[in-house]
Amino acid sequence: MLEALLVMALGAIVLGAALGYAAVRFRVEGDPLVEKIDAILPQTQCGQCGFPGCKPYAQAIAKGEAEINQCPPGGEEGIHKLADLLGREFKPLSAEHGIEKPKSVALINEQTCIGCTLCIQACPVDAIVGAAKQMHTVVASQCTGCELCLPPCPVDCITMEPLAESVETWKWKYPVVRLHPVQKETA
Amino acid sequence: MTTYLFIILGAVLVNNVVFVRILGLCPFMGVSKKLETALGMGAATTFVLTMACGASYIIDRWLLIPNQLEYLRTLSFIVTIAAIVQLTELVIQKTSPVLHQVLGIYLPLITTNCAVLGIPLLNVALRHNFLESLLFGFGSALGFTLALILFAGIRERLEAADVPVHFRGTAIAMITAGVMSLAFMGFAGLDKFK
Amino acid sequence: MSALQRLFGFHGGVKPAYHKEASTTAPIAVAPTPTRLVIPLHQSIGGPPRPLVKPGERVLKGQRIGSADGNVSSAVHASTSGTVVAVEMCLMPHTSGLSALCVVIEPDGRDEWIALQAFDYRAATPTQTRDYLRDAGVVGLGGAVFPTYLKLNAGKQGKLETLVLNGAECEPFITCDDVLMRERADAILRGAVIMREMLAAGQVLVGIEDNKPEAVAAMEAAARAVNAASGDDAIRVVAVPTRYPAGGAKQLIRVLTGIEVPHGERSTDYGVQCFNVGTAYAIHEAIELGQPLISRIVTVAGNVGHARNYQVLFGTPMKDLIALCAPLPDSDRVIMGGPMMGFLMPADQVPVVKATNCVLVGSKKLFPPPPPEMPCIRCGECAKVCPADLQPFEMYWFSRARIFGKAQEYNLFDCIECGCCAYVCPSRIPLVDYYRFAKSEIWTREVEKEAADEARERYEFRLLREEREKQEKAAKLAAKTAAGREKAAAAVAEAQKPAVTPEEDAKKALIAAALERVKTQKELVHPENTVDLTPEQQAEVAAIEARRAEIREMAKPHLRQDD
Amino acid sequence: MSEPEAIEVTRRESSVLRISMRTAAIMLAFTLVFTAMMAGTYKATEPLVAASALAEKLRLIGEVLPPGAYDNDLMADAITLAPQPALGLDDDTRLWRARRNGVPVALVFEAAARDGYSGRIGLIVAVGSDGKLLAMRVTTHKETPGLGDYIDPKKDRNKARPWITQFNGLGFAEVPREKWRVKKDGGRFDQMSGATISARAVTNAGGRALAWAAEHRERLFALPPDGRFEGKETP
Amino acid sequence: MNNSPYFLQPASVQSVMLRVLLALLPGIAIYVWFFGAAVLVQIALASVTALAAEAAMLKARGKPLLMFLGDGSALVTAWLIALTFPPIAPWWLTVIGVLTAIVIAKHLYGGLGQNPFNPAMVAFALMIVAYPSLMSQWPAVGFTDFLPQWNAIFGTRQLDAITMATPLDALRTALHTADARATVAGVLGNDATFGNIGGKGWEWVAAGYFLGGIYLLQQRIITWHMPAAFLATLFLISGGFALYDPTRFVGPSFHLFTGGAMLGAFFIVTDPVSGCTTPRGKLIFAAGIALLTWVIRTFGAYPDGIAFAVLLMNIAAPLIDMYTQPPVFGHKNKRGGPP
Amino acid sequence: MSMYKDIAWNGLWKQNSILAQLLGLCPLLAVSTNLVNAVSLGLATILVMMLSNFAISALRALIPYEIRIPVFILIIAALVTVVDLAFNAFLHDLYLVLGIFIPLIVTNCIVLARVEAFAAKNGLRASTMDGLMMGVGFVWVIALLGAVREFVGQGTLFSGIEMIFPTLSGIQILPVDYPGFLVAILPPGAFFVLGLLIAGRNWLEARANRRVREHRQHDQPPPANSLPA
Ligand SMILES: Cc1cc2nc3c(=O)[nH]c(=O)nc-3n(C[C@H](O)[C@H](O)[C@H](O)COP(=O)(O)O)c2cc1C
Ligand SMILES: Cc1cc2nc3c(=O)[nH]c(=O)nc-3n(C[C@H](O)[C@H](O)[C@H](O)COP(=O)(O)O)c2cc1C
Ligand SMILES: Cc1cc2nc3c(=O)[nH]c(=O)nc-3n(C[C@H](O)[C@H](O)[C@H](O)COP(=O)(O)O)c2cc1C
Ligand SMILES: Cc1cc2nc3c(=O)[nH]c(=O)nc-3n(C[C@H](O)[C@H](O)[C@H](O)CO)c2cc1C
Ligand code: SF4
Ligand code: SF4
Ligand code: SF4
Ligand code: SF4
Ligand code: FES
Repeated sequence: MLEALLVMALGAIVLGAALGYAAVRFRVEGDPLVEKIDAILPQTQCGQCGFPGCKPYAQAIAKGEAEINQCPPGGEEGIHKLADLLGREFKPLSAEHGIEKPKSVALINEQTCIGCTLCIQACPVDAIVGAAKQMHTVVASQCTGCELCLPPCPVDCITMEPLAESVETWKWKYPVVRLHPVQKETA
Repeated sequence: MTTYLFIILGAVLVNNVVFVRILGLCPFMGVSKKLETALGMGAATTFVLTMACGASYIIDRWLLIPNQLEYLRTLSFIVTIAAIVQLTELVIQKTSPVLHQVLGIYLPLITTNCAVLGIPLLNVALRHNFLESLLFGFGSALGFTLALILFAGIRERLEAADVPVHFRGTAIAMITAGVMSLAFMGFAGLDKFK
Repeated sequence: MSALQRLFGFHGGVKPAYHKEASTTAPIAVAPTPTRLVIPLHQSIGGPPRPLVKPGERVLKGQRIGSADGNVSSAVHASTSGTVVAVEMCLMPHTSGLSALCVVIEPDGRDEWIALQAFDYRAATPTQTRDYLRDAGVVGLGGAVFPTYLKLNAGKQGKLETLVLNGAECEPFITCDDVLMRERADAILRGAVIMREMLAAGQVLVGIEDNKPEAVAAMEAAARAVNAASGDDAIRVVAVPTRYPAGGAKQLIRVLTGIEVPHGERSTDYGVQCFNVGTAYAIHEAIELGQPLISRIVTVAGNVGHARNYQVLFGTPMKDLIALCAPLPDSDRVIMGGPMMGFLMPADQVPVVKATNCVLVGSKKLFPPPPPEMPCIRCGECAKVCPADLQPFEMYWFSRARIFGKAQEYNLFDCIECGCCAYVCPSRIPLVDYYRFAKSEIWTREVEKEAADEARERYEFRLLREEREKQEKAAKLAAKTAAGREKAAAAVAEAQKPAVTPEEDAKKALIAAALERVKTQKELVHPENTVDLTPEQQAEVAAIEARRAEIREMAKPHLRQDD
Repeated sequence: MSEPEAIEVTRRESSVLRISMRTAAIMLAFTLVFTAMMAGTYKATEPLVAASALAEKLRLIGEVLPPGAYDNDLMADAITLAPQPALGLDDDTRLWRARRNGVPVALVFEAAARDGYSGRIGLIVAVGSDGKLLAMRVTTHKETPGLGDYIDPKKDRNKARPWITQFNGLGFAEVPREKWRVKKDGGRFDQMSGATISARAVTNAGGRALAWAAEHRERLFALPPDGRFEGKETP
Repeated sequence: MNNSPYFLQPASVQSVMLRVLLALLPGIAIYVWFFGAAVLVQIALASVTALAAEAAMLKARGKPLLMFLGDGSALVTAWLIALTFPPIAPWWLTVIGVLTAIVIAKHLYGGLGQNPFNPAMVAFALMIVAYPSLMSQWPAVGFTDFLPQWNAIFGTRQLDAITMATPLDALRTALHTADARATVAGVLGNDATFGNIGGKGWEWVAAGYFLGGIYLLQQRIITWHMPAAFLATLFLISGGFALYDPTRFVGPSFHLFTGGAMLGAFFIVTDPVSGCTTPRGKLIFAAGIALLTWVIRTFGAYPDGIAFAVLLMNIAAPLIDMYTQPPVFGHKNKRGGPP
Repeated sequence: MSMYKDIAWNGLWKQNSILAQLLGLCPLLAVSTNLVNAVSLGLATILVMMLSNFAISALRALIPYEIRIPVFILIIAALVTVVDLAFNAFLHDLYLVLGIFIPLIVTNCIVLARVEAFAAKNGLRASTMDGLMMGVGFVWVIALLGAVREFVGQGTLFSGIEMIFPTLSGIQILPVDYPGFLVAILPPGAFFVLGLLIAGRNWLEARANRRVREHRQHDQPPPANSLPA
């Protein structure tokens, strides 16, 4: 009994001291993982994931408090990347957080806009310009398509327009679905 | 000399920790999705396991046996291992945060990697001396690492295979592990020539 | 001349049936000017040119109608004289079937040139010459339509060992370079001499596949003449073994010089540069005759009664061209380029552009639809024939599963899309389609990533701004009450790091708060988020402001009521 | 190094020491409590555990020698065997001597066959004082599961009459030494077709054990308890 | 409509697989000659089972039935199973083997082209582990009576009379388990089992497979790398050890002409799907199989190591492939210049 | 109350240590060669999990973060040793059956994982409940695995039960001349059967998900069972 206590006590003192020392000496600051996760998120800042922006969601994932399948704008692609980064299993997009939509931008109907500035306050990326009581306009190249400006508008003058494809942005389709629209001469 | 070689070869191939001794499966399944992380985990485990074998030999030989405290073996071994793991974790956390994050929950779980406790206990059972203990630990860890990276190689390719939906992920990984262990059964009988 | 050249091989390659005889029996003919020319503004790699003409304007043949925009871009010219009837979106000769901005010209039949003037490149600086070529719209006619002026830059050493003229023409059916070399060898070499001088190249090697003996003979004769004139033996014509894709720039350079130019690096840094013979001819025309690039030789072949090469004005509908060659009734598609690398056209009325070396008419009989795709059995045939030494099945394996990172690890971007792998695959997998798909996905992703990064910055800036405003408001509020003085000091001290003595601090805080009050009021009127915009965005904003002013005028009565 | 920085560092140094001490103390406390708990349990269960271990050993012996067959304290009446090559043993082992009313009844000892299909087969054997093999059991083996493992009665499909029981009660009187082989080798004993090697190994080992016991029986019974038998001393 | 290239070389998976089956025929003919028509029964049994299993799996996975059933890959797997299993194995052994090969080793991984392990060898390994005795019961050479063989396959009786250990099995058993006095020469002298090279009849069957292999090489279905590396390595290692101690190690002619060596060299090691694909990878892969085969044959518990060796190298194949990529165009000698 | 329901649901299915988290695989695969072994070890594991979750939840305020792992391990190992000794002394027959597998519980990943993830953050009752439910989740999987392997491998069930209850005996389910399928009892069989079990779970999950989605479409609230892991 006594030997047992002595032997274990000896070990405990040595290990405890070493660990305590190491814990202080090798403490790390900051969390590089959050940055890595945030870099994957689409930065739409739409809040559909249930967090007030992409960064908070990234922090929640890093802490293990959120699933990786809650960001609809990031889509399956984003979930795959997160799963890869974190070594977790892929999961399909969680239905309760929304569905993946084609990328769109907001368009303000300048005829109806009353210049209330409510949309300006709502836009997380400052993509709307205009002043009080003046018509407002979305800078399309900066709009992330988060739709946050839609609800506050009192006259419902904002609509989401899917981005049109051009020869420059056209993508080769996945080979299984081969689509070659043969257009009849229009003129 | 050849006995030492046989100890290592036997531990790596014939009695592979994962496929034959069925130890260390949780990290084997969990950290084998990518080759890089598998290598990292393998390296970490090799380090910890070799250290653990050395330390546990010393403890057993000079503390437990002289005092007839064999019943403290499990406890003292596992606590020592935990401490070694914790130290390793802190060092990795400081030196390579990314590796640390990727190994995630598995680094502290090296402690509960059965292999890390099982191999020192086997050392005692097989009455290995200090050098043999170290080599056995090292060889087993090599076997673990080998299994891990081979598995990771296959899984990286499997990722793109047209596996039936319900088998995607861990289910097919299990089956793959089964075939791998079947293949390792081919080494059966080689150890009787030690 | 050609005898002593040591040749190197390249890995892989295939030998498909060539089908070239049909279109080489007759000499080059000039295709008639159509009733309507549709000239796309974007005909080369790089940024789309800016339109210079408006509907209704009269243009002359060779008049610039689109000017180069940005670092990589090339001008576009009117192919004949006539009236601009529209500048509008028209169907492009592009697989997507999408439209882009085109200048539509109704020819007046007079075919009236602008004033032609040769360019004295010897008197000009290299930069001037390059600018001239850019404005003359000269781009690579070998298929890649990369602006030629960018390639006429001797790179790090300031000189080149070898200038390679690519007359290999390895694709089946296509013979435009072949006939060009037979008929206009002198002019090609005159262009080559200009390029050689600009690049300070030691030798010029003309690589021609050995299945074109007439072209080799014609070029050799011309080369003898040029060499005799210059007194050195710089230009040599080399017959290279016939094997697709011997005409790929990298493969030809390798065959002729043994040099391998890795993907993503400039061949000039390795002492070589490669041009298509048609490009050389275009340079000759541009510099010595002063004619910008407005036409090219186009092979019309495939499912037609008599295949032939035509000199075609850009903007000519392919339909008109095909009609000249008696298309067979079972024709069902038009392909731009050859059967190995060509692109399916969305319709036959799309115009001929600078990239159109061949208009290939297809039918089910000629190009039967491939049997259904089977899974890859990793037989390795594709790797055997890949001229880029890639492992096509690995790239396919990961592209198919959309694991693009791994596909890139297997050097997806080294693939030149030659199609050899798909040609031999026993599982009849459209491998190249998978690579094209993967590549465009990866590119899109990069663009999206940039957009995301920008959005993050803007978002963080906004958070910062909001935070600042909140603090300012707090400070203001605190300053209002006399009792809140200390508090204000604390708040401001929090906000501004360098600590100061409390009294000073409180005073400063008061002043700051007062200042901020003014500023916030201003901001309330005009939220300040228009700073840090790029010129384009500012232009966009300005345009919007202008429109807004208009609307405001119209809307005035209604707004008043609300007030 | 500027003044505040230096202060900062010393402060950190001292806190390292403090934290180390603190963690050591906590570790110590936990260790003491839980070791005490274990040690307590150990002490409390020690006699029970020892009794169980004894029972286990007797159970193994009981497999080959029923407890009713002797009345002495087997554990006390045991000697140590030095390595016996004839039994295939490389280490010291124990040999127990069963007596009834002081009269020798049987010897119980370990033996091994080293030519099993997958190496060593460990056996425990009881040989009667009349030279008959009372019973034999396999204690350890690595034979192919489902093929060679029928030598262990627990794995034998024939539960009514396991293969290994066919040796019970046979001595050289019943089966001559040269017939103490498997049938395939021209002997008396059955083997399982397809796994002769395992059977051959066990049968031969049984024969060797019987011969060894016959040769040394007198001396083995005669040695004092806790004595040591070298084997080579007697010619 | 498809994209470029618009015309393709005439080649198909089906024709590849059919030619592999064709190449197996000479070996099969000699096999039947020496061991009886039971071989054909096994082949038929395996083929029917394989096609049925393939069809069921394709249907379950919603894949086009005709296209895949017709590709012939299931038949290759089935034939190889039939040729590696004992000809008188009970019918259910063959059926279970084929089922595991097609269902588990092939279709759970996504079917044709996606399986990381050689399906036929998975079946063999699984079955020899599960039923070691049944899997090592071979008919005696020359015992070609059909009826007893038929009974052995479909009846329940075990026919000891007509079975005999294969040369590999007999040699290994004699050398390593019976008694220390056995020598190679002593065992090989027993000419009930052994001919001069690899046992009576076996060498001729091997020669038949060799012939088929040459045909595959000529048809460019397989490249020289794998068979050459496999046979050369097996030759060198067995030759080396036989020189070192001829009483304990048997020589190359025996190793090359017994068991599955020749079948393996041309038909099993060369499975394109589960093997290595780079030229250097192929050499390493096949040499690895030869080495492991020799080790398992010589020291291991199982009679023929090829199945295990193939599976073991299958495991390593992705890594070998990854690290033996031939240099990509232009990346050979960094910083260019004529080579 | 619903919290306990969630804990139970997590342990039994949603966060099931084996099927969902893939922890504790070694004893699972090594000991599931037959049903009796599997269940016996499972019961011992439940005991250890409950005790350790209880102990650590009770002591969690005293444990500094830096040395939490060694302390957890210390506590678990001590508890396991105590259980081991107690079994040895009082349930000797059971002890003989389980043999070395009891000490092996120390290294069963789920014990530490649950302690770290749950007990260190939650109250006594919840923690004990969590230990119990996680343990039950482990038991049913290992029992199923053991039963399948024993049945396929030998054609029996409950063989070896007489070592625990001497009056009972195993059941021969398949005919006695069933040749057995040895691989099922060997390591490869363990992997295969577990792979099939996981695939089965995936199938059930997928079906449940489909149901939820259909519910959604009909604008009905889905069955609520959501506690973050
Ligand atoms: C911004 C930019 C500048 C380039 N400048 C040069 C150059 O100076 N010289 C050159 O040979 N190629 C230059 N390239 C062209 C690339 O190397 C191009 O891929 C290649 O020349 C065309 O390939 P091809 O010869 O196969 O058509 C440039 C490309 C870009 C995007
Ligand atoms: C597979 C392949 C085949 C090619 N074949 C030819 C060819 O036969 N003739 C040719 O001039 N260019 C060919 N090219 C284009 C050349 O790579 C290269 O772009 C061109 O020679 C550069 O000259 P340019 O800039 O004057 O067009 C081919 C390209 C590829 C990828
Ligand atoms: C994988 C494998 C495992 C075997 N295991 C054993 C075994 O454990 N015991 C045994 O006696 N024979 C075993 N054998 C069989 C021997 O190789 C040999 O064929 C047999 O013992 C000869 O006996 P027989 O004459 O009764 O056929 C095994 C065979 C194989 C292929
Ligand atoms: C040369 C060649 C060898 C083959 N060898 C095997 C083999 O050893 N085992 C097998 O199951 N299938 C073999 N196959 C058939 C086919 O590749 C196999 O069924 C695939 O592994 C199924 O995906 C072979 C096919 C070819 C062309
Ligand atoms: S749902 Fe995605 S894009 Fe939207 S805020 Fe959350 S992480 Fe960002
Ligand atoms: S404009 Fe509207 S949709 Fe676009 S980013 Fe701003 S808030 Fe989102
Ligand atoms: S040729 Fe086709 S089947 Fe063969 S490896 Fe390449 S992609 Fe696969
Ligand atoms: S298309 Fe790409 S991968 Fe295929 S052969 Fe050509 S270069 Fe190689
Ligand atoms: S590693 Fe988790 S139980 Fe063994």
